[in-house]
Amino acid sequence: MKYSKNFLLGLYRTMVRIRSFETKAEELSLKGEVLGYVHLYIGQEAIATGAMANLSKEDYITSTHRGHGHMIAKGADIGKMMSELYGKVTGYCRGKGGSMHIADLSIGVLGANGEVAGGLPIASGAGMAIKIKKTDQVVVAFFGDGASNRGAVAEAMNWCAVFKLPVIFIAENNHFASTWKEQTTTGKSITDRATGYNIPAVSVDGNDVIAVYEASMHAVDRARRGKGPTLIEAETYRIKGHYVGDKDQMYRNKKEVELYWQKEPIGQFEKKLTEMNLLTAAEKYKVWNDAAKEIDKAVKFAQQSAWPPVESALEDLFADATYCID
Amino acid sequence: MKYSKNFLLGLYRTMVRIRSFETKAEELSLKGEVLGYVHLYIGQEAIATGAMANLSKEDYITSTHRGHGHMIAKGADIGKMMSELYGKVTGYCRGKGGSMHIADLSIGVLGANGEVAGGLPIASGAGMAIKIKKTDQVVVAFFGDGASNRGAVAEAMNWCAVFKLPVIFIAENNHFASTWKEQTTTGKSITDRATGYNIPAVSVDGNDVIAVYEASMHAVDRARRGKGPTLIEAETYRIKGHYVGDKDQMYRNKKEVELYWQKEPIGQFEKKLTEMNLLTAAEKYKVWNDAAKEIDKAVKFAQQSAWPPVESALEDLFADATYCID
Amino acid sequence: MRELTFAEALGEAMLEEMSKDPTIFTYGEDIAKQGGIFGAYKSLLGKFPDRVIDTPISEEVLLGSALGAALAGMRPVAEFHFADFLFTGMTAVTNQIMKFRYMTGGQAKVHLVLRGPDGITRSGAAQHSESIETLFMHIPGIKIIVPSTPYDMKGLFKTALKADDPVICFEHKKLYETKGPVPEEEYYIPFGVADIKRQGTNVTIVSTSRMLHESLTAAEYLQKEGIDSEVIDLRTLVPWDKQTVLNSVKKTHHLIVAHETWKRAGWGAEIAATIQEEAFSYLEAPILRVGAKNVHIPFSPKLQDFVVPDHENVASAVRKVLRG
Amino acid sequence: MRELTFAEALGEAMLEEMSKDPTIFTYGEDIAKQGGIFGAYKSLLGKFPDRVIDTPISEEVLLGSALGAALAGMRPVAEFHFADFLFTGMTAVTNQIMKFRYMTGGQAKVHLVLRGPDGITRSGAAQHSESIETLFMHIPGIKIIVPSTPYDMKGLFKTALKADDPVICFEHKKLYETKGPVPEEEYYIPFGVADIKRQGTNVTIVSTSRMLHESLTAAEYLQKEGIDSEVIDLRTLVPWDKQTVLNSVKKTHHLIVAHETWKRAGWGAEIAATIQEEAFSYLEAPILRVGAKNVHIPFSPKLQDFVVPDHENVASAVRKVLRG
Ligand SMILES: Cc1ncc(C[n+]2csc(CCOP(=O)(O)OP(=O)(O)O)c2C)c(N)n1
Ligand SMILES: Cc1ncc(C[n+]2csc(CCOP(=O)(O)OP(=O)(O)O)c2C)c(N)n1
Ligand SMILES: [Mg+2]
Ligand SMILES: [Mg+2]
Repeated sequence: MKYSKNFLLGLYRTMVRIRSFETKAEELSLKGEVLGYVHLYIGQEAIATGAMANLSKEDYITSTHRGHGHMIAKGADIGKMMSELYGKVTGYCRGKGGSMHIADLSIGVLGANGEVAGGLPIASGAGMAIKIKKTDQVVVAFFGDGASNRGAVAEAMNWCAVFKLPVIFIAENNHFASTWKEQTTTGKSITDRATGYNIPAVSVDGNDVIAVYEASMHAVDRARRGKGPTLIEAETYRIKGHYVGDKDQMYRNKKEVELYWQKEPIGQFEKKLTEMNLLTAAEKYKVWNDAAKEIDKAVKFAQQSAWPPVESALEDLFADATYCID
Repeated sequence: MKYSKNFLLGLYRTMVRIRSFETKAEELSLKGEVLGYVHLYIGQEAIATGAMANLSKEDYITSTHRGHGHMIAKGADIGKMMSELYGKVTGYCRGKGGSMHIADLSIGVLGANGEVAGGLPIASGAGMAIKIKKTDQVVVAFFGDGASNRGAVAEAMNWCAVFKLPVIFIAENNHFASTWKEQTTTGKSITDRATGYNIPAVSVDGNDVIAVYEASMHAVDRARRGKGPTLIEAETYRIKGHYVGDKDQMYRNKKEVELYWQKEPIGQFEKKLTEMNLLTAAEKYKVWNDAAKEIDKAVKFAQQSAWPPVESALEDLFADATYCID
Repeated sequence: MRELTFAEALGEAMLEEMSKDPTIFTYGEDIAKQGGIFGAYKSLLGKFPDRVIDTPISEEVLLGSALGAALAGMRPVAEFHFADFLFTGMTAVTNQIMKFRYMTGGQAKVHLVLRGPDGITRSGAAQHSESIETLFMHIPGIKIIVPSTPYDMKGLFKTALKADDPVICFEHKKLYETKGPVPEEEYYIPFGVADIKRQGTNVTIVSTSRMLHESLTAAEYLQKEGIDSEVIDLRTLVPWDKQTVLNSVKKTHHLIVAHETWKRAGWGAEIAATIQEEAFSYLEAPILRVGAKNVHIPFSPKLQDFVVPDHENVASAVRKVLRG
Repeated sequence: MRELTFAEALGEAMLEEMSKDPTIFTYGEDIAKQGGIFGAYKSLLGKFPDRVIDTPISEEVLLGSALGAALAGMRPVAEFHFADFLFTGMTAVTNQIMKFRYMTGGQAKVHLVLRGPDGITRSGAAQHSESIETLFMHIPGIKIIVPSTPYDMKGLFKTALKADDPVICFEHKKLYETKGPVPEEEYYIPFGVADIKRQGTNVTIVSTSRMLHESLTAAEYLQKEGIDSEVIDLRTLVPWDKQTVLNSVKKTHHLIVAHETWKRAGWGAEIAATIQEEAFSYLEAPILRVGAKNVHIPFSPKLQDFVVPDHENVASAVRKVLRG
């Protein structure tokens, strides 16, 4: 493979950190320590990781309701993330946002979003800003297969194509929109949607971090050169419930889920790295162990952090809130 | 040609009636007798006429802000239309709607619409009703090239495809969205938008009434057989201003407009009918003269009608308005 | 009397009316396969496969199609999933559904129902916790039901399913699991008729939905302090039962309006402005309103509790209005 | 002093601030090539080609992109074309723009302006005539300016272009062509400071936008009847200048609130509810509200006149409140 061991292990480490964070978040959500609705990124780690490997802190992304993976891959602080999931004052949003509204503006994450497809208009606007400022930044807008049926997605694709904005649309096709498998999405592939807007589109194996990395690389490069948007469909499968607490899953077959556990991205990548003699058992252990330690630290940080003071509920609506709150 | 003289003259008559109505509406709007914003259908007559020739009173259509032609082609009463444009009590909407909200539920016109693309969700719902009731009705949803960039259009196409609803989408591509020529619409043709939803699509010369008729015939037939939606793009040109009063039209070249006057649908169809010996000068005169008389009668009806009584302003919001209005 | 949950009461209303009327159908995101995210449609699982429909995430068509279906003779019941997501299809409601009959001079009956959850949960945060019923009271063209008990839920909803006008029903998330008596016999509750859920003489508390229960709790506490509260459940906001409120205020001379939605320009302001206008000389103290503070619903529980009112806020308002 | 039209005043504000601040850009449907449908951008024709942008008809992205552009360091000014079409992109405003800063714990400054026409024209009918400012007063997260004169338009808008928070500006269609004095010297008008447009002692009339002028006309008529009205222009609704209204009511003991939007649950209710709460003992009569009747704006002129208030409705309300 043409990539350095360092680079590949970096991707691996990111995926493991996401998985470890999510596994812990699930456990803590079931315990009731992590609050609110939590949508896990487990099984989709290759997408955020592969895409973000092409971005710098100056580039923007818009995330989704399933956004922990995007945050971590973009370089977020895991302690502040966990603390936010706890609703603590040291969290990214000072306890006001929680999982679905987590953001880190300092690294270009323009927010998770509780509204399906809600990030795409925002991404389009960031793209407009970049074009006017004439910088070489790009924006990556993540959305799901279910989201692809919202009008906002179509509007955003046309808009970014019209203005040739540096926006990369990444459709994470995990084949479910909550309880629905595919039946609500027409078209043979989400890439077909791009045809109507004259946007180049490509479908990749979303469980293959290198495939995602390379597809994104081309799209990002194109965007930086002022050539406009690209749509990438990353094919994956939602191996967990829609959210923590989605237990019965009457809407799908348990067998199917087991099957897809065989194809999950981290196991696949580990296999590949091992075959290439790039990952020893000791290294593997260390990566998982480091991640576990980092997560434990984050959990402790969250647990030991204070609740936000009640009066802080009246802060942060406006930069200047004079006479606006009462 | 495989069509009877009777049928062809019927199409011709409808187009002439639309043209005559619109020419008069323009004159009266400039005079200030016809009120509000008026968007003329002049130059697009072939589309409504060709499409509607496949429909019966039981079929539904949703119209646009440029809806007079749709109404007339569907069989509306020209007197009630004109009276509505005057804001009189004998108008279709008792003077409450005007040009942009004209409707005739008794012949299946589910309303013009002041909101661009506003009719498409409504058409989708009529399609759902038909599917559940298992009748063989169809719905035709008209929209413009500008409208095609609204999310509602994408949502409706996917929705109707998912449920295989008997809805025919007719995009009237007159190449303008108010002051904008094309630049805000990507894709090589609006038909490309259908690809993403696995909907068959066809582009036709929207100034050729027979072409529109035939394309719609196939789409309507397909819909009646439960095969789902079709998208038809009817290519035309807006030879009049966006609305009556759009005088300067700084956004376009006068030459271009003159050019397109050569291609307007009625002249073309007259030429064809004359060449086929289906239209004598006398017949032609009679068609235009009949239309003029009908319109004159309509104008007189409108002029002589009463204003709606002011208290009627508080009627028609609800079927049962008990305690709801005050 | 047997007890049902609020969710069951809604399900039963749907089941009864759908069995009688083949033109009723219902659709939305995640309703058919799992009976709705809050279980409101459990009773419909496996029944009426043609008339209980899962849809794409396309709220503008979801909401707007209800109008088209109504015009084509059906009685659609569209679920909006979360009140917050009414906004993703809002134009279909405010520009189409609510205007259609009026704009067309009364040509059609727009019999359709929009329904779904609103209000807080534990840490739903800003995009999954809103109560926005006031918007639909301000803009004309839809009737609003905001039930507080299983009994009202069923009776009002059955009326909605027979109504010839658009109706929007807001079901508070925290109420779905609450239980209450629901008779076996069929019944309908008319719109615009408030229910006096507690009789009292010192102060009138007007409320709906979750805050109705908080108001009743407040009334219990206040009783111990010697304050006798009359608690009125409006049950519908368009139309709202002005007469019952006026009668009560003429008796108690004091009024509190309590709702979960934002206090500022919330529907409590309409009640207050109307009652001060029509019962000015009966009022012995200003009308006070209890509502959410003017920020969004925060994630962290204590912040949420601070922003959104509960029985303590109602009780303090009552004390303030009575004791100055 | 020189006179400008309302539209020119807006154009001048844009021109001045865009010349100074390269991060301001403006976009919307049909603005660049023709200077806006109501001519508000005529002054920008041919200037700033990169920063005055015509867009597709895609209101959700139009509005939502303002948030993204602000987060990326620009100061976008998005035109919504007609207030009615805020609804086609409403979720971008209520669920995104208005919540973003709060949800993220104050991480960003959301400096953006949404602006465009609202209110009636002659026969605009139901989908082109709405005034919906109340919605943005109810839901937290955006500041609202509703100017009534060219002077206020310019001064408030310049403040909006420098503000670090989202601002929405409603420009009444009937005001664009009206003229008024605008000084050559640069000035800014702060938010939350009402302007007493007419001093008086018998009654306070609170209004904004077109209805401010109707209120002034009413005041002239009333003066002839011996009634001396104080007319207060709030100018901004979030924040609104409660203190000025309170001071006036403590002097006049009578209050009318007049707006074009629907009376029911309109912002007049908020003013009325607040003032009766805070100045209860000063009021000698109920507060009356003047607003549109609870139907949509009809097409036919006499119907429109009947539904939407004018100076006569204001004058009758004043007479009623003073004479019972
Ligand atoms: C506008 C809107 N509609 C509905 C919902 C409720 N909802 C949350 S996630 C979801 C499914 C989303 O599916 P997809 O986009 O494929 O993302 P995934 O959950 O598979 O990651 C739905 C319907 C929402 N949050 N926002
Ligand atoms: C949702 C919405 N946005 C904007 C407008 C203002 N508007 C009216 S017509 C029009 C252009 C429509 O273009 P197109 O769909 O191509 O129809 P055409 O006028 O060419 O028939 C615009 C922007 C509107 N009526 N509705
Ligand atoms: Mg999915
Ligand atoms: Mg067009």
